[in-house]
Amino acid sequence: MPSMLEISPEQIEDKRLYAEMGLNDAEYKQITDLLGRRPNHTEVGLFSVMWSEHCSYKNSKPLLRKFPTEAPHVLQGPGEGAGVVDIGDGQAVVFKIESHNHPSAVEPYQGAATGVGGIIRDVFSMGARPIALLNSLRFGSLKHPRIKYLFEEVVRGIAGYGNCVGVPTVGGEVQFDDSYEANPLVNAMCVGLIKHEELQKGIAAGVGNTVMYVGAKTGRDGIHGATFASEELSEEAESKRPSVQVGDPFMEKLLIEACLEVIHHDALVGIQDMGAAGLTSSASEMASKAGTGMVMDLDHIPQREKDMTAYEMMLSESQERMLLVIEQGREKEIQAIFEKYDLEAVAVGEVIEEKRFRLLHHGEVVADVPVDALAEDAPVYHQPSEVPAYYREFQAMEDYKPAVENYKETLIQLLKQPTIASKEWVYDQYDTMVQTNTVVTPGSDAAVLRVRGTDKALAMTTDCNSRYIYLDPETGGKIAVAEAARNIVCSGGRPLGLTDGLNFGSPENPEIFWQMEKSVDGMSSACQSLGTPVISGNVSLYNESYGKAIYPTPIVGMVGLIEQTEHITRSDFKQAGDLIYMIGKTETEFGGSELQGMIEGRHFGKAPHLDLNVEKERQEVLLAAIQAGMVQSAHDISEGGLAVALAESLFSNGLGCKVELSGDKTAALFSETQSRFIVTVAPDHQEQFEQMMTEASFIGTVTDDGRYSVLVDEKNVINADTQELKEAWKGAIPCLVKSKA
Amino acid sequence: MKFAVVVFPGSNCDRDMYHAVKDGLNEEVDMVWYQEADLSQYDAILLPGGFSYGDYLRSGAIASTSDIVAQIKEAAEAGKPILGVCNGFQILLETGLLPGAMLPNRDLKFICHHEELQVENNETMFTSKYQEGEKIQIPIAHGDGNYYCDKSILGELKQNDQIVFTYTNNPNGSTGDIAGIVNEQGNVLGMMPHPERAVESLLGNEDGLRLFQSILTYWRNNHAIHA
Amino acid sequence: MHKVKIYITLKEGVLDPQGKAVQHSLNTLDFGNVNEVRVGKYMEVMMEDSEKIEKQVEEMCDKLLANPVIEDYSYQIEEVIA
Amino acid sequence: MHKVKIYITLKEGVLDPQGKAVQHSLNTLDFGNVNEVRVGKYMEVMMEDSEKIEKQVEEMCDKLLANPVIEDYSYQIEEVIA
Ligand SMILES: Nc1ncnc2c1ncn2[C@@H]1O[C@H](COP(=O)(O)OP(=O)(O)O)[C@@H](O)[C@H]1O
Ligand SMILES: [Mg+2]
Repeated sequence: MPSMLEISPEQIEDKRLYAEMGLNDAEYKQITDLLGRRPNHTEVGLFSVMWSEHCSYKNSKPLLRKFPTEAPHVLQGPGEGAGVVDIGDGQAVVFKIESHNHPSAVEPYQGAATGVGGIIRDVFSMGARPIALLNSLRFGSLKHPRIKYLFEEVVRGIAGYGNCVGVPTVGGEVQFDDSYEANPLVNAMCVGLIKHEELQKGIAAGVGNTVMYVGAKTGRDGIHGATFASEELSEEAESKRPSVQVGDPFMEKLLIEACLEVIHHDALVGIQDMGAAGLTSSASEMASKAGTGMVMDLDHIPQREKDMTAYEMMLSESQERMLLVIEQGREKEIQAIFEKYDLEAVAVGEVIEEKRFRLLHHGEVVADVPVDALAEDAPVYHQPSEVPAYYREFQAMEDYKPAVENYKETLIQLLKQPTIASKEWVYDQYDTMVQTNTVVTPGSDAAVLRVRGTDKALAMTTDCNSRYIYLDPETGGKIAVAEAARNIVCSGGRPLGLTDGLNFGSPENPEIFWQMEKSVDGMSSACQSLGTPVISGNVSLYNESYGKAIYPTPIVGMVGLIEQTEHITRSDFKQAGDLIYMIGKTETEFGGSELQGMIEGRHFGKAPHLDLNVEKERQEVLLAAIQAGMVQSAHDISEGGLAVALAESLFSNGLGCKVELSGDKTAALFSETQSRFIVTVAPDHQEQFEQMMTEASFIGTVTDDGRYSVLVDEKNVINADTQELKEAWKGAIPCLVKSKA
Repeated sequence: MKFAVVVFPGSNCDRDMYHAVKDGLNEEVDMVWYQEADLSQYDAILLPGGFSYGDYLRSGAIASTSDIVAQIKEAAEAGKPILGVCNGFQILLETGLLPGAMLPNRDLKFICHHEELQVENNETMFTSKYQEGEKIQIPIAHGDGNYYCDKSILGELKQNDQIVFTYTNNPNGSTGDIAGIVNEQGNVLGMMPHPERAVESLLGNEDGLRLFQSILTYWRNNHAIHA
Repeated sequence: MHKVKIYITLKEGVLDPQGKAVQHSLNTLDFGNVNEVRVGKYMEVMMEDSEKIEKQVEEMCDKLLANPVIEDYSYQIEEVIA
Repeated sequence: MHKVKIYITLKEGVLDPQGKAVQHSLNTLDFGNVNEVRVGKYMEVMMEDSEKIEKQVEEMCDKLLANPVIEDYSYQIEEVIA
C-alpha cells in the first residue's frame, strides 16, 4: 500500500516517529486499535493533525461544555464554521474569533494576515458576507526591538489582508505585558451578515455527490501547522520555519464573491473552508457531520509544487482554499461560476455510503480509515488541576493601595501606559470604513455598523483584562464578559452573544489547567447572568516558552443589536453644559490595576470584586435610559479608573470638565472598581434620568474651557489642560515605536 | 442619468459607489463586471476603489491592461464624465488617461481617516456644487497615494487648472499636495479621497455628495441642450 | 527555456520613500557608511523558447512590468536547459 | 565608494501571489510563452569604503533587508569612483 520511499508502519512504531508528529504512545495505540492494524505514514499524519488540540479540543472539551450556548435567538451554536444569531427581519449575524499566535510569533506579517484570512473564510463559508473584522493583540514591552518588530508587522499584516479583501477592521484591543514577551497573541474576529435562508452547512451529504476543490493550489506550506499551533514555542520552532503560510488576499476576495454566488445555486450541498489541518479536517469533518464517507483521488488536487506526497497534500495548510460538495453531474454549472473569477473548481472525490475516509494517489489506496475515528474519536483528557501557590498568596494579602503624590502627573503617566494610550497608530492603518456601514469607527467603547436597508445597527467589541484573570481567574472571567457587555450597552446595544478565544499556557500543567477551569466557570456564570450565550470560539493552548506561560487570556468577542440607529451612543462628551454622572460606587480596588503595574512593575493581590446581579441591573437600566433618549454619552470605567475614563471622554471634541468627588483621592480617581459608568445627560433630562437611574450620582458638568478639573472634597486635585493630556495619550505609542531600543 | 460602476477583480468599493449613486443621488446605476461591460449604454463611468489584482506589481497596473480600457478611453474621448477614486485613480494614471504616477505613502503605511481637502477648481463638471477654496472633509484609505509628477507636468497641471483638490495637511507626500486632478478636457477626474464614503449624515459626513450632484447637474444641463 | 532576469529601478529624481526608510534603518543599525539606498524590483521570468525573446521582454516591460513615468528597467536573458 | 546590488527572492516553495498575478496578466496579454514569474526586490546600496564590506552586506541582509523566514538573498559589490 505505501509508496516505496515512505517510512513503513513498522518503522513508525519502532522508532516512535508518531511522537514527532505530536501523538503520544497511548494515542498511537488507540489508533492501532481503531484500525485493527498499524497506520501507515499518511494515516499517522491524518490522526496527528485531527487529534491535535487545535482540531479536537481534546484538553478543553470538558470545559467548553460548561458554556451556555443556547437561547431562542441562537440559530447556530458552536460546531460549525461560525455561530449564527438572529437579529430579526429574516437576517442574522455570524461571528467567530480565531487565534494565530504561533505563526505570528515566527513570521508576524504573514501570521497575522493569514489569521485574518482564515477567520473570514469561516464566516463566508456559512454563506454570510463578511462585514467587519476585529482583533485582540498582546505583546511584551515595546521597549524591546523584537517586540516592536512583532507589533509593527502584526498590525501591518492585519491591515494588509483586511484592507485588500475589503472588510473593514472596526475595533479591537492591544495590551502590553511582559508575560507575552516570547509569545504574542494575535486573535482575529470576523462578523458577517446573512439572510436566514442563505445559511450553509459544511456537510458531505448525498452518496454519489461530487467533492470539489476550489481556490489556491496546494503547496507544502504550513505542514504540521495545526500541531505546531498546539505545541510550546521553543528554539525548535525556528527550525520549523519553512512551514509558514503566505496569504493571498486577492485570491480570498475572489473566493468570497464566487462562494457567495455559489450559495444561491441549488446544486450546492455543503461548503467548508480548509483551515487548520487543511484538506484532512475539512473533508473528514464534512463527511462525519453528514454520516457519510468520502473517497478522494489526490492526483486531482491542484498542486503548486512538484512531487508532493499524499502526506504533504493532506496536511498542507495552504491558504485560500475551499471544499464543496455538489450534486453529482452538475460540476459544469458550478465551475462556470468560479471561472468568471478565474478560479479553478476541480472534482477531487465522491461521497460514499461506507463511513470511511479513503485516499487514492497514483492509483493506490494511501489511506483508508473510519471517518469518525478522525473527527469524533479523538481522546478527551480530563487534566488534573491544582490551585496555584501564587493564588493562595494573593488571596491572603492585605488590600493593596498605591501611594500617590502628584495626581496630575500620575494621570499623565497612566495615559501614557501603552495599554491605555490611544491606539490610533494601530487603527489608522486599517480601512475602517470600506462597505460604508461604519457609524462608530475605532476610538469609542464599541464599533457600530448600521444594517443597510433597516433602521438597526450592530455594536461589536473584543475585551479581556488578563491581569484580573491571572490574579483570580473566576472573577476575571466574569469581568471579561461583563466588560464586553458594558461596551455594547454603552453604545446603545443589547448584547446578543459572544465568541471566545481561550489563550492559555500548557493544559498539562495543573496550575494552568486550574486557570482554564476557573476562567471558564467565571465566564459561564457571567454569560448566564447577562443572557449572552457563547456561539463560537477557539482554543489556543501551550502559549508558553522556556516554561513561562502567558497570563491566562480568554478573549471575549461580543456583538450586540442596536434596535434603532438613533440609540447609537458614543463614549465622548458631546456638549458643554451637559451633566456628568457616575453610575456605581467606588471601592478601594487596586489589585491588577494599571496603577499597580505602573508603580510596582507587577500585578498581585485580589482582583476587583464583581457582583453579577448588580452588573446586570445597571446594564439594563442604562440601556433603557439610552433607548429613552436621555443619554448624551456613555463610557465604562475600566483600566486607570475614573480619572482615565473622564480624560478619554474629552479628547474627541476638545471639551473640558469640572468634576467634584469626595472620599479618598487615590481611590476616587484611579481605583478599578467594576460595574461603573460615566454618563452625560442634557440638563433637560436631569429629572427623568435621576428617577430612572437611581444608582447614578451627579459628579460635575461638561465645560467648553478645554480644562480637566477635578476636585476632591472641595480641594483642587487635578487641573490640567485637556490638550496636554491628549498629547500624552496620543503620542505614547508612536513615540515608543519610533524610539531606538 | 445612468451610471456604470466598473468592477475589476479585487475592486472593493464598488458597492459603496453603487449606493452613493443609487441612494445618495437617486439615479440609475449598474455594477458591471470588467469583462462583460458595454459602456456605450452609460452616461457616466465610475472606477471604484479597492485592490484590483491585489495591487500586485503596482496598484492599478494590471487592471490598466484589460480590454475594458479601450471602452473607457472611448468614453473619455466622447466627453462623458469619468471618475476614478483611489484604485480607480491609480488605474487612470496607469492607462495614461491622467498624467503622473503613484508612489507608496511617504510613511510607507496604509492610512485611513478623514482629511481636509481644499477645492481648487469648482468649474469642473465634478465640482460645480462646491465653492472655490472651500474646505471639505473626505475620508482617505490608501497605501499608495503619494502622487508623483515631474516639474513640467506640475506646471502644466497648474496652468490648465487641472488640480481639482489639494490636501490642506498633506498626509502622504503627494507632489503639490495633490489629492485629485482632471484631464485637459476636464471630463476625467482622478482622486485618492473617497467621496462615496461621505454621502450620508448617519456615517458622519455628507461632503462628498455634492460631487455626485455636480455630475448630475452637468449632465442634466447638457442633456437638456441636446434633447 | 529561458530565464529572464528583469531589474526595475526608480528613475533618478523620483523620490524613493522605501529606500529612504531602509537607509535610515541601516544607519541606526550601525551601518553608518551606507549613503544611499534605492529599492526596486527584481523579477525572474521563465519563458519558453521563441525567436524574438528580446523583443518580447521589452514589450512586456513597456506594457506592464515597468511604469515609464517613474521607472527604468534592464534585463538579462539566460538560456536554461529544462 | 561601493555600489552594492542586492537581489532578494522568495524562497522556493513559498507562495508568490504577486508573481502569479503578473504571470496571469502576461499570459492574457499574449505572452503565452511565459511559464512562471517570481517577483522579488532589487536594491542598490551606496556604501563608503570599509574593509569588511562583504561582511557588512551580509549582516545588513540578515538583520534587515531580507526576511530569513521566507526570503533568500544574493549580492554583487562593485567599486565605483566617486
Ligand atoms: N487592535 C485594534 N484594532 C482596531 N481598533 C482597536 C485596536 N485596539 C484598540 N482599538 C480601538 O481603540 C479603542 C480603545 O480600545 P480599548 O482601550 O481597548 O477600549 P475599551 O477599554 O473600551 O475596551 C476602541 O474603540 C478599540 O476598538
Ligand atoms: Mg470601554
